[in-house]
Amino acid sequence: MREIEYRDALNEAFDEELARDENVVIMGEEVAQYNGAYKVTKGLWEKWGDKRVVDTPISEAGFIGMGIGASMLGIRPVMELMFWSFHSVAFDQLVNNAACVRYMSGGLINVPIVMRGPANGGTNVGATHCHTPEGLFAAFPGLKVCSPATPSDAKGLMKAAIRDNDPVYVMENTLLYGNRGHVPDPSEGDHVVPLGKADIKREGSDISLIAHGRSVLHCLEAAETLQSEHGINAEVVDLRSIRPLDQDAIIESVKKTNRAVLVDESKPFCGVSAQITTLIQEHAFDYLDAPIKRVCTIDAPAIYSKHIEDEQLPNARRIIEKVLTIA
Amino acid sequence: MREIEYRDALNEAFDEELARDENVVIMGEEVAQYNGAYKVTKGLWEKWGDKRVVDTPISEAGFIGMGIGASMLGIRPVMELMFWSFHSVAFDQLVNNAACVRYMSGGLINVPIVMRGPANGGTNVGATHCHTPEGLFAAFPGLKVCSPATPSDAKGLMKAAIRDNDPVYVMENTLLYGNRGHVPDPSEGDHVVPLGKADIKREGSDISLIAHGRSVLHCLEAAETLQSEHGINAEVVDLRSIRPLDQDAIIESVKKTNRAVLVDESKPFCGVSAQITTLIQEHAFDYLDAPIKRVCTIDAPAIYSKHIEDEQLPNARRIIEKVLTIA
Amino acid sequence: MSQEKHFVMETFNNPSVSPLDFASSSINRTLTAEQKIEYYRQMSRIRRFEQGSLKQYNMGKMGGFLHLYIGQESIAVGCASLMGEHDHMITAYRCHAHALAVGMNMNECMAELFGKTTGCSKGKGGSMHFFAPDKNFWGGHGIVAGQTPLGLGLGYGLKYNGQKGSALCFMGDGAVNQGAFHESLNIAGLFNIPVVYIIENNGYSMGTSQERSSAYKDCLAQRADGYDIDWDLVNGEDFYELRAKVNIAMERAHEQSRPTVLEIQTYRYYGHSVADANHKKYRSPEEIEDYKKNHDPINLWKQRLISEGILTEESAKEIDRTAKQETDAAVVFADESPAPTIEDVTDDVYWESDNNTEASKIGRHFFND
Amino acid sequence: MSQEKHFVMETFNNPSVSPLDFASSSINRTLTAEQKIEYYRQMSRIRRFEQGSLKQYNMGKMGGFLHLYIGQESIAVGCASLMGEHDHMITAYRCHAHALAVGMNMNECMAELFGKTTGCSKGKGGSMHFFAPDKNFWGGHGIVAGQTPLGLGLGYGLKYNGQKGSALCFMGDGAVNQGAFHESLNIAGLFNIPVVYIIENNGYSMGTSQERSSAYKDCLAQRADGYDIDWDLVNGEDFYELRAKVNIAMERAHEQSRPTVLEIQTYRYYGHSVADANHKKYRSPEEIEDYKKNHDPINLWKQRLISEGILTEESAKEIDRTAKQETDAAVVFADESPAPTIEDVTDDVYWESDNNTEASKIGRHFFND
Ligand SMILES: Cc1ncc(C[n+]2csc(CCOP(=O)(O)OP(=O)(O)O)c2C)c(N)n1
Ligand SMILES: Cc1ncc(C[n+]2csc(CCOP(=O)(O)OP(=O)(O)O)c2C)c(N)n1
Ligand SMILES: [Mg+2]
Ligand SMILES: [Mg+2]
Repeated sequence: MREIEYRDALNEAFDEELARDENVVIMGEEVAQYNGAYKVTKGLWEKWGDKRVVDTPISEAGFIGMGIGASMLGIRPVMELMFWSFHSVAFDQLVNNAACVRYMSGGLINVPIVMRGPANGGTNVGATHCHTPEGLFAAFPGLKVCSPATPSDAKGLMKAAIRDNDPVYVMENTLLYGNRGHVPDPSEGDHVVPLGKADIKREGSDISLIAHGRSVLHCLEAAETLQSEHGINAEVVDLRSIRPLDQDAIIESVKKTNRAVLVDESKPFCGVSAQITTLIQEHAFDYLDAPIKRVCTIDAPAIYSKHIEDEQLPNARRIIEKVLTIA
Repeated sequence: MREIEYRDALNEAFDEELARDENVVIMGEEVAQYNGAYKVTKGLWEKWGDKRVVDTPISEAGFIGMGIGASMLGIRPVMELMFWSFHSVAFDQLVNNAACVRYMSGGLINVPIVMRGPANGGTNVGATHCHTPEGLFAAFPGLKVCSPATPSDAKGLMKAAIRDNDPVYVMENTLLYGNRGHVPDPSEGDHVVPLGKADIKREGSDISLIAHGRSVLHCLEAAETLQSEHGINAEVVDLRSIRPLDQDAIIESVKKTNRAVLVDESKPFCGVSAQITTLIQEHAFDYLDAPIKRVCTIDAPAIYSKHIEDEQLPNARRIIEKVLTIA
Repeated sequence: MSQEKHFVMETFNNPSVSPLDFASSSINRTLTAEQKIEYYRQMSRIRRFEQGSLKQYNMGKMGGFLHLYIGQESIAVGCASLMGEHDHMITAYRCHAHALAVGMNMNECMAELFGKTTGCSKGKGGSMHFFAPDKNFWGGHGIVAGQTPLGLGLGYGLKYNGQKGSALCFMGDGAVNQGAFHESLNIAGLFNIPVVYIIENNGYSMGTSQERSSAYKDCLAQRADGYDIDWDLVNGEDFYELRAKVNIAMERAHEQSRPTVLEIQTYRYYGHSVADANHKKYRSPEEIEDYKKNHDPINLWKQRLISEGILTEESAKEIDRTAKQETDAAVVFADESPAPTIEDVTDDVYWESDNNTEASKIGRHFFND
Repeated sequence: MSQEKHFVMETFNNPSVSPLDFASSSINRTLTAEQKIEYYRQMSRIRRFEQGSLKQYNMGKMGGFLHLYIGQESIAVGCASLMGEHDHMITAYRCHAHALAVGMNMNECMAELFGKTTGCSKGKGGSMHFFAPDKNFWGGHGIVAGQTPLGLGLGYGLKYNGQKGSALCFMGDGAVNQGAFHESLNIAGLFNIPVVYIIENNGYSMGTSQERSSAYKDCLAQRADGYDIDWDLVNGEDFYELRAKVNIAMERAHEQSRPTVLEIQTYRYYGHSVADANHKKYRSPEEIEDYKKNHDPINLWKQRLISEGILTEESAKEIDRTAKQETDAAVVFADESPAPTIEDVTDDVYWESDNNTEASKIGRHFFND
């Protein structure tokens, strides 16, 4: 069993897709000569050269719009936002041009582009650098959004995203880049994880913990403690993909456990977890033995202080406390 | 009883606040000499002159950021986005600088600014011009959002927004501008509607229809039909303000009616109605006799065709159909 | 925007070229009479189409906005006349003329305005969003300057594919003050992108004159200097000049893969959109009349062709009559076409869904309930 | 960024001013020895503070980023030295120097880096977000160029209030390619806003050299021409030149309410942030050494003061020693200060809530559950 870092799993996905399809271009600030601010694109420029791996100025609206325009001609740009937080300066390109051109052209144009980068708190970089916009973008029909929690999912979802013919926004996580995990060896075949398929990361019978991204790891940690200290057998559902969404897997899990805690690094108001709550209460109303509860980032801009930021975010302790209120 | 148009009610609010506080400045594209694209600022430039009513270039990030900077020095800018949809080119200023400066400065700075303009579909202007970002902005702690449905609320909420010492984003509606309604005469005193207070626009006992903005009017229309044709007595809760939110009023209504349909011009994924659903199921779980249902804009970018756009949006017929599935 | 200023700027920027040279510039010298007449026909068709649209708009046949191009026709037609296999076009919401100039037919355009399924965008885009990728026309975009990075991307794609082409990206004089344009200019200059930014300067952005919306030295295009990009100022009334100067820019794109910024001086006769009823308040009726009478690009081209002896008033009228008939037929076509149904609303959102691929079957894509 | 280029650009842009004149320019001529020594002290304090921060960062005392200003100290100090009652300052994330230069004390700054409640932002902002509105210092901003419209707004506010002031808005050489800056320039020029944009050109934006990130003719500030805004190029090593040229810009703001763009040539010795371990890959160690040895602004100022006979190596060392002691004391202060609690997280979000006003009591403001 080969174990590699999340970062390297992504890198492998890029490398393989660069080899597979000459239309694939990696683009963003510092992705080429600098190897990426987080070294996710390490070695690619050296291997693939100026044409396939491109450094851009600090002009997110300009270069992302450029990628969208190029994608209309069949290029398949994989655009890095050094932080997903910098979406704010490119928002128009992200939610209008990428999301709506197909629709407004009555289907004449498609935009096979990937936007990617880390979207997470927890690194003490303050309010402007900690946005987690999964729900924000999934709200726009025309876009797809996914958020891998493990190296294997990171590689597999990224490859699916690059091959998808619609715009896919992949939310990575700086705190996961160094995590190691099993990723099938390329010799075992093409490792693609389809968008829209959740993964039960832990089977359980008493309560469903539903999450995506790094929160999945917090759920797994909480589940162990819940089992060992409270005799509660929690199921952990990793959404992986936010849109398309594996609603069936969510509903099935809740119908089995009759209880759900949603864990979501978004702020609570209109977060992804609000949407999932809405779906569950609508589609499994009669199966719920208690209200659905949520563990979100505490409702304030991200605090800088390293002494307290981890408490503002979802964590195993907060999940356990929440579970105990309904289980 | 004085009846005036929603547009004129807003105009009156600006005029009165310009008179009350010399720090108030109206700013935006075409707001001065042109009287506003929708004539909401009609006559103000003529009356108050260049200093108080200011035309800007088509540079939303630039002029909105400028307003935020000026507000830090105590100016109270009231910024028009000709359409709220144009938030996309000023998003960074709207969600980082306006929302986070107070926090990041540990409370040293405040940003007493109002952003306003129409946010609605229904005028056949296509996908990029029909965004309804109430939930999008309410998701950011540090911001306040309201959305008046009537002339009286338009005036009263606007005045509250201008006096508030935090950034308040007021979502108006081009389709309401011409609506007439009672607005207290200025001689009767200062007409201010506080942020955070919902209004029961129709009392009822069988089901709660919860909405904001133009959807409130659809609810009222639907309620009449529900009463006359189906004997269902619907209560209509007008949220008016999205953040702060009158959660008490919502929960109280649902505890009374035991059923709720949420009507929301947002797209369904992560819309305001998803957040309200989440709150209701959490805080009135034992009172619900049926799943909470929603009527949202059909999940696609806004269609242009005038033959069909009204059907993509919430309307009385769609509300009635939805109510009948659970009542 | 007086003639004097036109002249001053031309000589300022192009000291070597006398205004009289353009007819004999290589790109114009070789034109056949048929071609010249064809350009006249295109301009007439565009004007007739838009006059017809206006009438239908006022009859309540369409929703939303209608931004008329009337007065600016020479630009779209002149530019389209230079396009080859690898030259692409993209513009803002004032896009009917560009659409017709690249060869879209009146039926699909009128039907789009009517919001019908036979429209070029199936009634989903409307007036601001005409598209014809098969004719290298990429819209039709409603957010001011939002198309400028897309135009850059078209140029990027051409370069990536090793095609000798250019992306003509149009915008208004008000649009130059959007950040996305500036970012695009820097990248265009830095990456050597074969894009031609064409500022159609009609003097106003809605009710705001150029002087009230922009800070500049001599003209707007001059901002290109800051990015070391070539630029020029073009008199949009002079069809030969327009073709000559746009051609220089396109050749720069083709041969050197370098960008250009062109500012073409023009004028719109109607309001910003049909909703702009007050357009005679922010500019004088005399100003408008002067343009119509003395600077109309279609009329000037007609006079030119008459003076060259290849067109008569009569044949011009005939062309115009035919264009009107074509418009009338398009109205009938649009009127008789079916409207979209509620089922159509959720089509054309995802390529994968539209093509019913494997990817489209996994997970929920739409969230109605 | 060679000396030659410095020289060329100065004479290019300022043909009348000889480089030797700056010491005797009015704003410098009148300086007392005490003032000159004070500027030296400020620069030393800043450098010591940052060296101390780096050490603490490496000991794990703070989180997030740490962007050091070391090598650029003359700019913040020179600019702050010119500020009067109505002059304001705002900058990007590389903000420690500006904070100290306007008079913030080391304790509140160090405590902020440590994420403590005694920090200038109560531990909520961190390294990128120092603020002191009482000292006309408005941050500390993390989104590249996001502060440029805010700086414009400060100028707008001054003008609105009828105050003879200026807003000094700092940014990096990479930041000039953000759309918000361009929009701000246009508005500054159009509205006659008393803002001074100061590009601290240290040659690199992270690992990207100016040549790889920007298209330009002679220099970045020259882009101001496109907006008819005055600009100048400044040698950041020469403290007298810096003060003289910034002063001209501030007077232009004060007297004519007109904006200026200044590009100040400088250099950073450390990586982009402490996380940038590879900064010797994108620039040669020799380049860095040359700057440290031959172009260090603190050292050059010291030599200047020594040659003027108002400072000795010894007194300079004493100043430096005191600055180091001050830094050490700040570290102790920060270390001993309390960390925020979970209750603090939701303070400082809304003014109304913090002040417990009527408005704050109506409706729900926070949504934890
Ligand atoms: C970002 C954005 N802001 C504002 C608008 C509203 N708007 C549409 S067109 C227009 C004026 C544009 O003028 P100009 O660029 O000169 O083009 P013209 O209409 O003259 O062709 C404005 C303000 C918009 N569509 N997008
Ligand atoms: C909009 C945005 N994009 C990217 C970043 C990440 N980033 C932070 S600083 C920086 C480099 C800026 O360089 P420059 O403007 O030259 O300033 P310097 O760091 O040299 O002072 C980058 C890319 C950001 N903070 N904001
Ligand atoms: Mg115009
Ligand atoms: Mg730099």
